[in-house]
Amino acid sequence: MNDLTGFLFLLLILVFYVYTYWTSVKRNRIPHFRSLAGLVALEEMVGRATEMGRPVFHSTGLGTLYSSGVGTVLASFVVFSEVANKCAQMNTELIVGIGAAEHIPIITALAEQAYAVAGVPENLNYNDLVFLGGTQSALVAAIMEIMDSRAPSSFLVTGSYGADIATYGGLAREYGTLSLCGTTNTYQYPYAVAAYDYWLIGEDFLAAAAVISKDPVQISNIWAGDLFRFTLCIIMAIGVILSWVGYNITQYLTM
Amino acid sequence: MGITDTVRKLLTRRTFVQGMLIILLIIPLSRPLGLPILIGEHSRAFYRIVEELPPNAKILFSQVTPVVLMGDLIPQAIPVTYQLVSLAKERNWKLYFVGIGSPDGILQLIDSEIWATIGWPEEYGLKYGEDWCNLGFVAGGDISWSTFGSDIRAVVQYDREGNNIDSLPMMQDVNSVADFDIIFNNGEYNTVIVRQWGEPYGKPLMLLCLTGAVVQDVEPFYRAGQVKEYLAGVRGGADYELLVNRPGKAIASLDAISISHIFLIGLIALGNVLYFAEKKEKGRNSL
Amino acid sequence: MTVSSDPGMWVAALFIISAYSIIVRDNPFYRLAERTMVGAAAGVLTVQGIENIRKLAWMPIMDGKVVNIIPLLVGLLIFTRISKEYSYLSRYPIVLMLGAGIAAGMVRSIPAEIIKQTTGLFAPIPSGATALDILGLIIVPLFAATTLLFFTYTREHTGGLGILTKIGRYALMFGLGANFGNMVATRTSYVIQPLQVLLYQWLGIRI
Amino acid sequence: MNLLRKREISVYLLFITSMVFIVQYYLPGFDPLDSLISLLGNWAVVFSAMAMGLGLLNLATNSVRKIQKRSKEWYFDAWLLFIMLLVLVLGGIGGAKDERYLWIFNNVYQQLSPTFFGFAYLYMCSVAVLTFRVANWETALLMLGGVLVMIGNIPFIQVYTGAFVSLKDWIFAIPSRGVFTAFRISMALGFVLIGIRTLLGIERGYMGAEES
Repeated sequence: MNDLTGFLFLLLILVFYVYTYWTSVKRNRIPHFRSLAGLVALEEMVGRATEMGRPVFHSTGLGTLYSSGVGTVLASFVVFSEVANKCAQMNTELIVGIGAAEHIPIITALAEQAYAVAGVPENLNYNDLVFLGGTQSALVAAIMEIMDSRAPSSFLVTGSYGADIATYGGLAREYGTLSLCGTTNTYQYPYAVAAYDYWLIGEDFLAAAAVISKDPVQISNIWAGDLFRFTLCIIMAIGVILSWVGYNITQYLTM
Repeated sequence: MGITDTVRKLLTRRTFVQGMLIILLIIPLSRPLGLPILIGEHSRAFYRIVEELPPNAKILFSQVTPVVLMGDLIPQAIPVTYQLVSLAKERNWKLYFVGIGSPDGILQLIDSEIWATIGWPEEYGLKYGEDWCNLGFVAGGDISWSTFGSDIRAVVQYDREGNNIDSLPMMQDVNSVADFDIIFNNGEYNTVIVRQWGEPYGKPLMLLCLTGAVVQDVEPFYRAGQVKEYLAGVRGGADYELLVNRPGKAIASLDAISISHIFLIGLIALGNVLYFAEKKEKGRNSL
Repeated sequence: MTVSSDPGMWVAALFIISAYSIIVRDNPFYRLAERTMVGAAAGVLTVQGIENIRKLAWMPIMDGKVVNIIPLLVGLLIFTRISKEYSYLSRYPIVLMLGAGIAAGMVRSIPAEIIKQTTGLFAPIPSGATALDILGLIIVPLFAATTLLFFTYTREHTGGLGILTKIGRYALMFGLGANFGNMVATRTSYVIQPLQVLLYQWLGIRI
Repeated sequence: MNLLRKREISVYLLFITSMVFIVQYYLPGFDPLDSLISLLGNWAVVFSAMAMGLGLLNLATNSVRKIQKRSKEWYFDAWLLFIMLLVLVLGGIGGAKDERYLWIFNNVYQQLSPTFFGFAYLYMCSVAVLTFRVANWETALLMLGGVLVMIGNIPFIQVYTGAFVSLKDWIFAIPSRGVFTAFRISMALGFVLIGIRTLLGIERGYMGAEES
């Protein structure tokens, strides 16, 4: 058996999930859920674009689907389908910058579905689902071009990026667009916080789906995460205090 | 009106800030100011470890520098590779180059930046296939790293030149990462290499990494003993150019890095002075 | 100072200057560099993709491992995305890719990040430790726990949790600032590299 | 055929594929499983490479449409198409070691990529100037951390005084390390949770919730 402790931790999260699922779905006791400023802003960002008659521009980022960072890519798709739903309902022009070629089928399906649910499938402009070239530098060049030629009023940058997040934040300030950044790349948090109007960093971004849907099945999953978080903090406290006095419990955590 | 408005106009005009940055970099790059530098401890230790490598050592060099990050990664690779190839013949070292996950470094940059600067290995008396080889690019994420670690031939059948790796004499008794004596990595993937090659096989890891990567990825592993030594960014490259006595691009850029930091700190200070000046003005107007 | 006579170096230099010309103002040369970047990147990625297909599927098939025809056929399903009628078939190669990624993200990140970072906090009080050492031994786990609690969702940040998450928020801001400062050196070299190409390789300036 | 249309088939297939990788991770050494996951790993790379075809198609159709409509600066889109096809033909036929392909790679792609990526530094500075303000406690701490570390990173400062360097090292060893330890744990927990939601078919970010 490889990584027994990791397996036990995964099992613990699943056990918490069974408990929270059973409590919130079966006994209808749904915990209070902290709202995320970034997600509340989605409504305002699309609304502002509708009033000003200018497009919303959403860049969904890079990231291969087969690598361990795919969670970030999935969270980006979730935020995108929410933006697409709002744009379809408010009949706002939507431009989508697709970073990786393998995202094209997914983004197209999500866009089609958003406009179908809103009952206006003919409003979806396939020409505005734009592939940006596939590398970080191609994204910088293509996004600079779109910001200049289409002058969107709201600009969303979500998913997996590198240092180019600072460039897009600077562009948003320069063109005076309302901007939101969603990322899990810890190196880029300072730029998300400094340059963008709204931000969803780390776990906030990954939990976006549950917060948007308000579906008890999803919320109980996040609740299970919180229970595990408290457990981990207790393990951390015990381990640290014991380690101060010279007793290291690392061997129990790396079986 | 007056000063605060003109200063604000200047600070918010991109052309001023970015234009000044470019000019302030060009000056020290074309006429280095010769500011003194102190060779860091990590650089000295890195150099000593390579000097003291035993004869007949098998050395794996993972070259995974993407083109966009070459500015902060290639400056270290050049002097370190120079030290390796210049000692390889007399110490009978075997150098294996490979690139997993990022193609640019192993397919193009190793030729256009490293060999083009220090000369091809053949000029140091090394024979391809016997003393050094380029195993080329292996696509994929964590899985490719772990598979290469346990069974090289599961992911690499042909080297970069396209000939079968079993036809290379130096590949005879090399089947997994366990067969190497020391591993260098130039690029990102620091955590992946510790996880997939460091821990399972206990091989000494020598990282040539980004300056920015030190805090979160490299230093914690170094302190935990999972990384033997590391060389960070252009700063490490400049130290190493001095150690191998081949001054080059890294030393030439240190003054520019100093100027860039000082200019940015100055701008931030100016931004704060402006902020408080405006606040006072707003306070006076609202009385 | 001998200017380079290599035409390739002139092309490189003119493209670098065109790209940086956006700093002054937008102009046709910048537009040319912008479109060249996107076109060249798509081309290079596709060539690297073809190399992958050649190495991972075509050459093994030529060597007799016929099972590698399957990925080529299943991979073609991605192109059904173009037809409205059969676009659902494009889900299948996508799902196979996702399977590898989601599994790696779930199982590999627990030991590598959750356990490794937690056990990294355990450190004995060294003999003859100064006040600063002890302060450090307290601050690191305190900031780690409070910042971790900052990401709690199903409980309002009030009362005891409120105080802890406030510490976490201030620690978070200070940590972000420090990381911002540390990136200045790395990112300066992203601009120094093309400038060195212009100054040393194109204009031939010797230092 | 309409069986394949149903979404549940994709959810089950995703569950099975992931379980193969998860079981192999926890129980390595079981040969058929090991070779299966390295096979699937290679197939995933082949799919990703083939998906580039969709990317080229998207770029090409957008460019051709703008050329036909003679939209603003359509000639630049014609140039984009030309460069893309040129690189594709040279590299595709001649392989990644073709002379002319390497000429374009070394003199165009390898020069423009770092240049455009370098805008991250230029915009980082123009943003820092406007946001590093002592407006409240939080931005003050953001600025304090940034400036102290920057001073510590100035190469020649270290020759005159080691004070800033040791302050910088302390900031990274203690406060910054605590914060980023939490970021990495929190992110990993987020990956596990979004993985569970996706495997159980609750989270359908990859194909949309309802039948379109």
